[in-house]
Order: sequence, then structure tokens, then C-alpha cells
Amino acid sequence: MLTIAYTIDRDKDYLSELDRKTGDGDHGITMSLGWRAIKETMHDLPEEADCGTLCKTAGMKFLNAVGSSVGPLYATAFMRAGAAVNGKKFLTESDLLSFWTAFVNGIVERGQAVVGDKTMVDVWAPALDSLREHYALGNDVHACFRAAVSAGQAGMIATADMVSRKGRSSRLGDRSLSHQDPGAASAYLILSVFADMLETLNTKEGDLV
Amino acid sequence: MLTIAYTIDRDKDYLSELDRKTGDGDHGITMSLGWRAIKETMHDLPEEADCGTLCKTAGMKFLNAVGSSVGPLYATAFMRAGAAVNGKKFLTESDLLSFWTAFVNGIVERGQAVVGDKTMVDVWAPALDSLREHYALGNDVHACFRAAVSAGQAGMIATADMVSRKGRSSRLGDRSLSHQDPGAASAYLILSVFADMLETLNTKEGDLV
Amino acid sequence: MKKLINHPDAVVDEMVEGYVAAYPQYVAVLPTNKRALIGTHERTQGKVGVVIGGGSGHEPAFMGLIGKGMADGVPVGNIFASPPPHPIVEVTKAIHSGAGVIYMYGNYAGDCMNFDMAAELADLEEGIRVETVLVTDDIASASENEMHRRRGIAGGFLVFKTAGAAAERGYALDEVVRVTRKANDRLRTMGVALAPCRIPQTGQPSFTLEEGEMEIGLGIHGEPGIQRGLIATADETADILLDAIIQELRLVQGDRVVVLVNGLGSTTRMELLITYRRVDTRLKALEVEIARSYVGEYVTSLEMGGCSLSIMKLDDELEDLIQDAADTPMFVQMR
Amino acid sequence: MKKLINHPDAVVDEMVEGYVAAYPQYVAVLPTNKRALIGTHERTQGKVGVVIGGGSGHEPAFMGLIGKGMADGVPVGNIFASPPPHPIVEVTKAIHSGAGVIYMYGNYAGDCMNFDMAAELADLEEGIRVETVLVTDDIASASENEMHRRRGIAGGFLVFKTAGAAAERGYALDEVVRVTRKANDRLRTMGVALAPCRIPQTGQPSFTLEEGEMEIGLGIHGEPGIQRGLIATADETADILLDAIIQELRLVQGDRVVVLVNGLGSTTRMELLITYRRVDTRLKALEVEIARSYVGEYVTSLEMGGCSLSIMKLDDELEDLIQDAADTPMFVQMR
Ligand SMILES: Nc1ncnc2c1ncn2[C@@H]1O[C@H](COP(=O)(O)OP(=O)(O)O)[C@@H](O)[C@H]1O
Ligand SMILES: Nc1ncnc2c1ncn2[C@@H]1O[C@H](COP(=O)(O)OP(=O)(O)O)[C@@H](O)[C@H]1O
Ligand SMILES: [Mg+2]
Ligand SMILES: [Mg+2]
Ligand SMILES: [Mg+2]
Ligand SMILES: [Mg+2]
Repeated sequence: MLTIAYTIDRDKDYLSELDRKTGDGDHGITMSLGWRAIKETMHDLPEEADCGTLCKTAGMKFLNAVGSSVGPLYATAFMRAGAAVNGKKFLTESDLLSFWTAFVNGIVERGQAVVGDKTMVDVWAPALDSLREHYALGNDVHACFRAAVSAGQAGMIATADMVSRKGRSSRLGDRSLSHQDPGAASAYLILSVFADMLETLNTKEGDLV
Repeated sequence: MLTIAYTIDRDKDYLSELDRKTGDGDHGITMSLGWRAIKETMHDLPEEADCGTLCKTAGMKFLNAVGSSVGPLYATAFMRAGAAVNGKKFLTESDLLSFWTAFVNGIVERGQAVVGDKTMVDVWAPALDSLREHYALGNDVHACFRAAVSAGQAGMIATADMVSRKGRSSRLGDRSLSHQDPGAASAYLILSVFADMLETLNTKEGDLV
Repeated sequence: MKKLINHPDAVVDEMVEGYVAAYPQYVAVLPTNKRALIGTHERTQGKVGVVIGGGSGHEPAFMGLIGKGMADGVPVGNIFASPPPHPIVEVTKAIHSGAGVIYMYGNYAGDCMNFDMAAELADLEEGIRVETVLVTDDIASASENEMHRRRGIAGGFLVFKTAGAAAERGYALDEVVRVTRKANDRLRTMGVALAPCRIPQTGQPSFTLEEGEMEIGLGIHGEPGIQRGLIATADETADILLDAIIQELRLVQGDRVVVLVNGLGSTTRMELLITYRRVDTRLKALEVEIARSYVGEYVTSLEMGGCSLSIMKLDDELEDLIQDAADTPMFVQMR
Repeated sequence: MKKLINHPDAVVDEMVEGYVAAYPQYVAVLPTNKRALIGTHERTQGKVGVVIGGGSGHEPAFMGLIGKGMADGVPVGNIFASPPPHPIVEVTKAIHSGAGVIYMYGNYAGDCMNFDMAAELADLEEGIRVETVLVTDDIASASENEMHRRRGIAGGFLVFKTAGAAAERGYALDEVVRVTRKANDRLRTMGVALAPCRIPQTGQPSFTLEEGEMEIGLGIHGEPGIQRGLIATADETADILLDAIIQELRLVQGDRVVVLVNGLGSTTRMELLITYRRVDTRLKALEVEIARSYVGEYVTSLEMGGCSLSIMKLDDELEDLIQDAADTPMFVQMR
């Protein structure tokens, strides 16, 4: 989590820049405020907090720090994901799958966007699909996440060729073409940092989230 | 008159530029609006109008077109000058002296500025002094006006070394130093164009004004 | 970029602090949330509560419009970002006077999600009935047969004014909603931008225009417009906006309207009045009657340059409500 | 330079036309002079006539402030140029209700000469008694022992407000003059500029600032300030202005004041409120009581960036007058 916060903070100008092209130019600020709030939560929570509590608190903190579009989307993601791993202090490989499934479904449920709408869903949906597919094949968890990251990356890149149908940029019509969606870009960042962290840690995955 | 209007119009950006340095940057606009109004008056007046009527009308037109600082100053100048040559259709050499004496006194009376205050008076007062002096010596009228123009020019240049004590620029204190006064610059323009015109015309001086 | 601020991250909190300090006779911040503002005016029991809101950077909207005859409370978001549910819920609870609450805001994904979550919570926690009217006045943001997808811009001011007056008169919630929907249905806005704005935190211009270009159909968050055009005179600009609006509202002789020429931030009143002059001439030529006009800054986009034109086609009920008095820190009207 | 205008030479006339068209319920132009505006509000016989004026480019001042409780009429000058005597005289005659007329304007050579000529003419032609109160609130423009040489800037709004209220209450001319002079005597203003303005006809910036510089003690006509300083935070800027004002007004515990934070044109309300916040904190620390505050655009300088701070030290009479209602197109206040 701390690393995600750090990465988002580092790349916030780039994300705002993307948002200026098709939106209101604040996406980097919003994401960085949100993740900074999560970071503070991590410090405040007692050592023994379980993943469920942790996620729900993170979701509410994120939400109340930013509002905005991404606030409710990621807050819902965290709430649903937290419910999926409630009471656990350490996550097994299959917990990780439940976590991400709930996380992505939360976003879709809240925002009602489908693939092709030029949103963060164009990253999260194919990433989740790929994750499930590789889990089903019984692949190594790291390989599964590496596959999800590349599916997400492909989705992010594809947003550049889409006409936006959701969110602020949807009013631009064709003028939204040939610009990557900022929410997709930040989604990819979050996903890839998570996967990288997973590589470096072997056992205590619970600490990750 | 028409030539003065033309010259002021041509140099209005330069005059506004001078005014931006120490004032509100509108002197060129104001002077050009004022002289344009006089130009229109000239066209509207009947052929047989005498110099007095002509001057009074010019003064009122100038005033009501611009207001501002220079409006009352030049309007008063024209009113006084008009009174000095009232009823005449052609001006003799001595009429010309009365005209300019009244003109300059009108400015001083209205604005209460003295030489050294960094205003148009720094042009008009030495120019009038020089004119009277050369008249007294019995010099040729053209020579008298050439002398007045150079006295005026010297006065204009001298304003650059003065700290303003009248008008908008007087609030700048030392910051008004090393900038020429815009009102002095336009006064010099008016005076020198008048003298030039006088050179080219020999008899019908009345037409000049 | 030169701004009179202390730290980019603190602008909204410090603005709210300054606002509450400047207008204690009008507004107060709730102890439960520093972004939850409510009016200090009397709210008679049984009056419908009026909540408007959205991101910051639009002042006088939204927080400037708290007071009798306008909004009872405003949750304040970050710059160009919807407020989260918490301040919305807190405001809702604080101003609820037993007759339900109406939420009004521009139709943006973020605002919709946050206010919807808040409405659910207000119902769940306190059984407060909340109804929502989305402002969708911006012609440029979607076609006429996708009206519900349009975003809300400066015309929102007139929608809020209508609802505020209706609530003040004691209309029941359903009635306030009905007349507010009607106000929005009969309202169209379109804008142009001549200069971008800069969010304090990034310091970057929201878009770059070449010398001699303008954005047509822009948003109020520095979003690019739908189209770029050559810069035109005030009259030509007014005509572009008017033509689109007149056509959609099908304005004809005898119609009565209210007109709003809204400055986006750095455009002078002089320019807005010159623009208004053309609107007035054209409407009079059509024999459309102007019941009231507003020319000034009502919904800004930081220091963006440009303006928008809003026209609402009136009926007797709307006209009467628009003419009602209102008393807020940034907008006062006598009847 | 991108402005919403038609032709630089026509801006003032077109602005006035747009203004009168937008606010027919408030103002009308006199048939005798297209720059002579009077209020359509009732003027009871025996009420002192209130005339304010000056150049254009300061909107809402001066023409925006015509109405009950403020000005009865306004002669309109070119941009940053005093109106000539003719519209002043016409306004004076039109609004005179038998009790004399008060002229108020900023202390500038041009305004003084034109209004004095008008006052003479009004007396000569119609025997109207005119008294003049010059606004001289700008600390930066002359030293304390040359107070009468100071120019008038944004604080003028508070002087006009005082006179308008006194006249509306039926004070006789000498009394209106007395209380208005008192208002001016107890008033101080100082401003900073962050960005220049451009007169439409020249299109040139009034001054150029290096990145990171600001003008301190500027005028409201794009005139340079008295000094150039490094750009500071909002708090530091407020302190510069406050220190000068507190010292001259000798503000001490228990004093009551009215505060005006005035935007010069393109500075956002957000910035003005952040600046106000500091003023409020400092005055409260001094235990000076703020009876009322105004934060917004009252006297602008086209689209100049920056703000000024005005403080008037109240007595009971002034406080009461400042709190009175006013109803004009660009400023409305309920009591
Ligand atoms: N309905 C939605 N579903 C999923 N993602 C969305 C939706 N609406 C917007 N987004 C995402 O939000 C991003 C914009 O986020 P941000 O700039 O923080 O919010 P805002 O548009 O409120 O300024 C978009 O790039 C898009 O990816
Ligand atoms: N009292 C005065 N007497 C003589 N000349 C004056 C006086 N006050 C101002 N001026 C002249 O007026 C000039 C400024 O004119 P202008 O820019 O048109 O007026 P404003 O200062 O009203 O904008 C100054 O440069 C100065 O020469
Ligand atoms: Mg955004
Ligand atoms: Mg000038
Ligand atoms: Mg946003
Ligand atoms: Mg001027």
C-alpha cells in the first residue's frame, strides 16, 4: 500500500496531465490525496487489525479525502474486497483471487462502466479475466499476476483509441480520441505495483494489503 | 487643426506608452479622441464662422469627447483663446500672440501647475515666454514660433528629470523619474505642428486655427 | 503562475475558513465535518431542505449561495471534485426540517455517485427522504435526444434559485422537485472560453489556445470545449450561443425568458455587458420578453476567461419564483 | 489579447447600452447624454441627491451602484478617464430633488477638474447646491501628513455606501457631507497587483512584472505601485497591507471596523477569501471587532490581478449606516 501511495505520488503530474487532455486535470492530485490518506490509515491502525477492517478503513479514508469520481469507485472496491477477506490476517492465494474479484466487481457495480467505455474498467476487467484464467490453469501465483498486469497494460493502451462513454470525458465526443484515459493509467499503476510487491514477498501476503 | 489631429492620431501609441510608464496608459487614446472630435467640428461648422466661435466649439467638443485631465485643460485653453480672438475671421500676428497667451494661461489657470511639476505646463510656459520675448524683439513671426518650439522641446525633455507633483503620476514619487511626461510630449507635438503649418501658409492664418 | 495562496494543498480548507469568518451572519461550519456548511438563517419546521454542492473553484457557486431563498446547506468538495458522502450526509441531517431534502448538482459521474451514496445513508441512518434533481443545461455536452447525459454548468444557478424560492414558500418536497425539474427542462446554456484556468496544485493551464482561437462549448472545469473556433467579436460570439439556444428552446414571439450571462472568472463585467447587449437586441427583435437578467459571475471556473449564456423559458410559476427575494453572502436579490 | 468586444473604440458605449438593457428595473440613460445614467428608483422630494462617478473599467463601480440606498445617478467616463462636465451636469439636474447634491469620486486631477466645472454649471444654470467629498483612502499614494493628496481606490465603495444610506434616511446635505467625510477620514486602503490590465484600445499590459514579483501600493488604473516586492504568500501579503492600515488607524482592542477585501478583476474569490482569513485572524488577535465584511469585486481595474484591503474604523453612526439596505444592479444588501 505504501509503495502504491509512493508511486502514485511520484506520477501524479503525469496523471493530471492525461486528465487535462480529456477531463479537468485533477486526476493525479485526487489519486495522490486518496492514497496519502490510505497511507495515514495504515499508520494509525493497530498491528493486529485484520484485512477486512484494514480495507474498509482504507476505502472510507480514500473516499472522504477525495470525493470525486474515483472516490466512490475505489471506496466501493475496497469495501467489497474487505468483505471478501473479512476476519483474515493473512491471505492465501485463493483469498487473493477473491479479493481482486470483489475489488473489480465493486468498481463495475458502482460505476456501471463496461469495457470499451474508456475508463479504469478497461484495465481492471481484462486484468481480472486474465487472473481468473491463469488461476484456473493452476499457474504459479506470480505468473498469474504477471499475466494480469500485461492484460491490464493492453487495456490501458487500448483506451487511447476509444471514444469516451463514461465520466467527464464522455462529453468530448471524438475529441477524446488518441488520449489515454487517466483513470486507466492510474489503475495500471496500482495493479503493477501490487504485482511487483507480491514478487518480493513470499509468505506474509496479508501485509501487502 | 486637421494636421494636429492627424499627427496625434499617428503618435497615439507612443503617447500611451509614455503614460503607461507613469500613469494609466491612456494619454494617446484620450488626445486622439479629443482631436478627432475637433476635426469633426471643423467639418460641421459653417464656412463663415469666426475664430472665437471656432475655438469655443472646439474646446467644448474636445472636453465632451474625453473628460479626463486633459479635457478641462485644453477646453479651458480653447475657451480663453477663443475669447481673445473673438469675432475675428483672420488673425494678425499680434492676434496670434494674444491667442497663445490666453491659451496657455487657460491651462495654467485650470490646472494650477507650475514649471517643474512635470506636466504639459513645462512645455507651454517656456514656449509662451520665448514667444513673447521674440515678439518683443520684433522678430519675424516664423522665427518667433521656431524659438517657441525649441523652448517647448527643451521643456519636454526636461520633464524626464523631474519628480511629478501634479496629476496621476504625482503618486509615484521617485518612480516617475527618468520618464518623459506624456502630456508634455503631446503639447510639444501640438505646438510644433502649429509652427510647421504657419511656415507653409503666409496670409490666411485665420484658417489655421 | 501567481496566486494569492499559502499552500496549494490548503486552498480549499483555508477558503472555507475565510468564508465562514467573513460571513458569520449567514453561514457556519458543522463540528462534524470541516467541509459541511449550513446557513444560519431560520428554517421553519416543515420547510423542504435545499442542498446544493459540487467541487470548489466555482465560487460564488456553490457555497456562496447559502441563505434564505437559496440553499440551506452546501458540502464542499476539493477543486473540481465532488465532495465525498460524509459532508453531504452531515449537511443533510443538520438542515432537515421534517419535510425531506432536495439535492441539486451538475450531472457529473463523481457528483452522482457521491450524492447518491449520501442519499442512501441519510435514509438509512435517519430516515430522511432525499430527492435529486440533476442540472443538465449544457447544450454542447450531448445531443438533444440524449438530454439526460448533458452536464450541468452555469444555468444551475437558476435551477437553485427556483428550488430555493419554492422551498421558502413552503412547497412540499414533490412540488419542489416538480418545479425544479421544470426549471431545468426549460433551461439551456452554452459557453465559450478565451483563456484556460490553472488548478493551484498543478499550476498547469487546463488547455492551450493559439492566439486568435477560442473553445466553444466548454465545461466549467477547464475541460476542453466540443470544438475550437476562431476568435470572434462579442456580437458574433453571442450569436453562436444564442442560435443554439433559441433553436432548442424554440423561442417565439411572446415567450418570456430569464437571461444569465455568466463570467467564467477573469472576463470583465464590461465584456459581459457588451455580450448581453447583443443577446438583448436579438431577443427583442424576436419579440421575446426578458423578465429578468443576470450579468456577472455566478458559476466560475477559477480564473478562466470567457462566458456562458443561459436562457430559461418561463411560465407564470417559474417567473414568480425567479423574482422572489434571496439573501446569501454572494447573491442577494430583493423582490 | 483576447477580449469579448466588438471594437475597442465602442466598448464604453456598448457596455452602457448592455447595462441599461439588462437592468431596466434599476437604471435609465438620459435622453440628453448617452453617458448620463440615473436610477429609476423613487427619490422623495427633499432627499439629497447622490452622484458618484469616474472612468469606466472599474465595474461594479461606478455605474453598477445606482439604486436605492446608494447612488441616484452616475456620469460615465471613458476607460480610466473622468467623465466630462456635460453628463455630470445632466445627471445632477435629473436627480436633484430640492435638497442639494453630493458628488463623490476618487481624488484624481481629471475628476476634480471635470466635476468642479460641472458643479459650477449646475449652480449657474439651475441654482443647485453641490457639495463634494473626495475619496482619499489609498495609504500608498502620499504620506500621512499629506492625506489630502492621496488618491481614492476601492474603499470608495464604503464611502458611497455611507452617503447613500444617509441620504436615504433623509439627512440634510450638510449632514450627508459631514458623515461622508467622517467615513473617508476613518478609512484606509492598500493594494497589491499580481498581473497587469490591458486597455482595449492599446492592448498593451499596463506594466510588466517579472515572474515572482508583485506591485505593492498600486492604483486602480493600472498605474504602477509605489514599490515592487517579491511575491509572497496570501498571509504575508495580507500582513503587508494590514500592518500599514492598523498602524495608521491606530486600531486597538475594542475598536469596531468594517473590512473590504476587493478583487481587482481576475483574482478568484478563493484567493480573496484566503486573504480575508488572515485579516480576520489578525484582527481577532488584536480583539478588534469586525461588524461586517465584504469580500469580492467592488472596484476593479479591468482584468488586473491582485487585491486591496480596506478597513473603516466605525462609530455607532457609521456602523448603522453601513448596515442599511441597498438595492442596485451590482450590489444588493438587506438590513
Ligand atoms: N462510471 C465510471 N466507471 C468507471 N470509471 C470511471 C467512471 N467515471 C469516471 N471513471 C474514471 O475516473 C477517471 C477520472 O477520475 P478523476 O479525474 O479523479 O475524476 P473527475 O472526473 O471527477 O475529475 C476517468 O479517467 C475514468 O477512468
Ligand atoms: N494639474 C495639471 N496641470 C497641467 N497638466 C496636467 C495636470 N494634471 C495632469 N496634467 C497633464 O495631463 C497628462 C495626463 O493626461 P491623460 O493621461 O490624458 O489624463 P489622465 O491622467 O486623467 O489619464 C499628464 O502627463 C500631465 O502633462
Ligand atoms: Mg479529473
Ligand atoms: Mg492617462
Ligand atoms: Mg475532478
Ligand atoms: Mg486616464
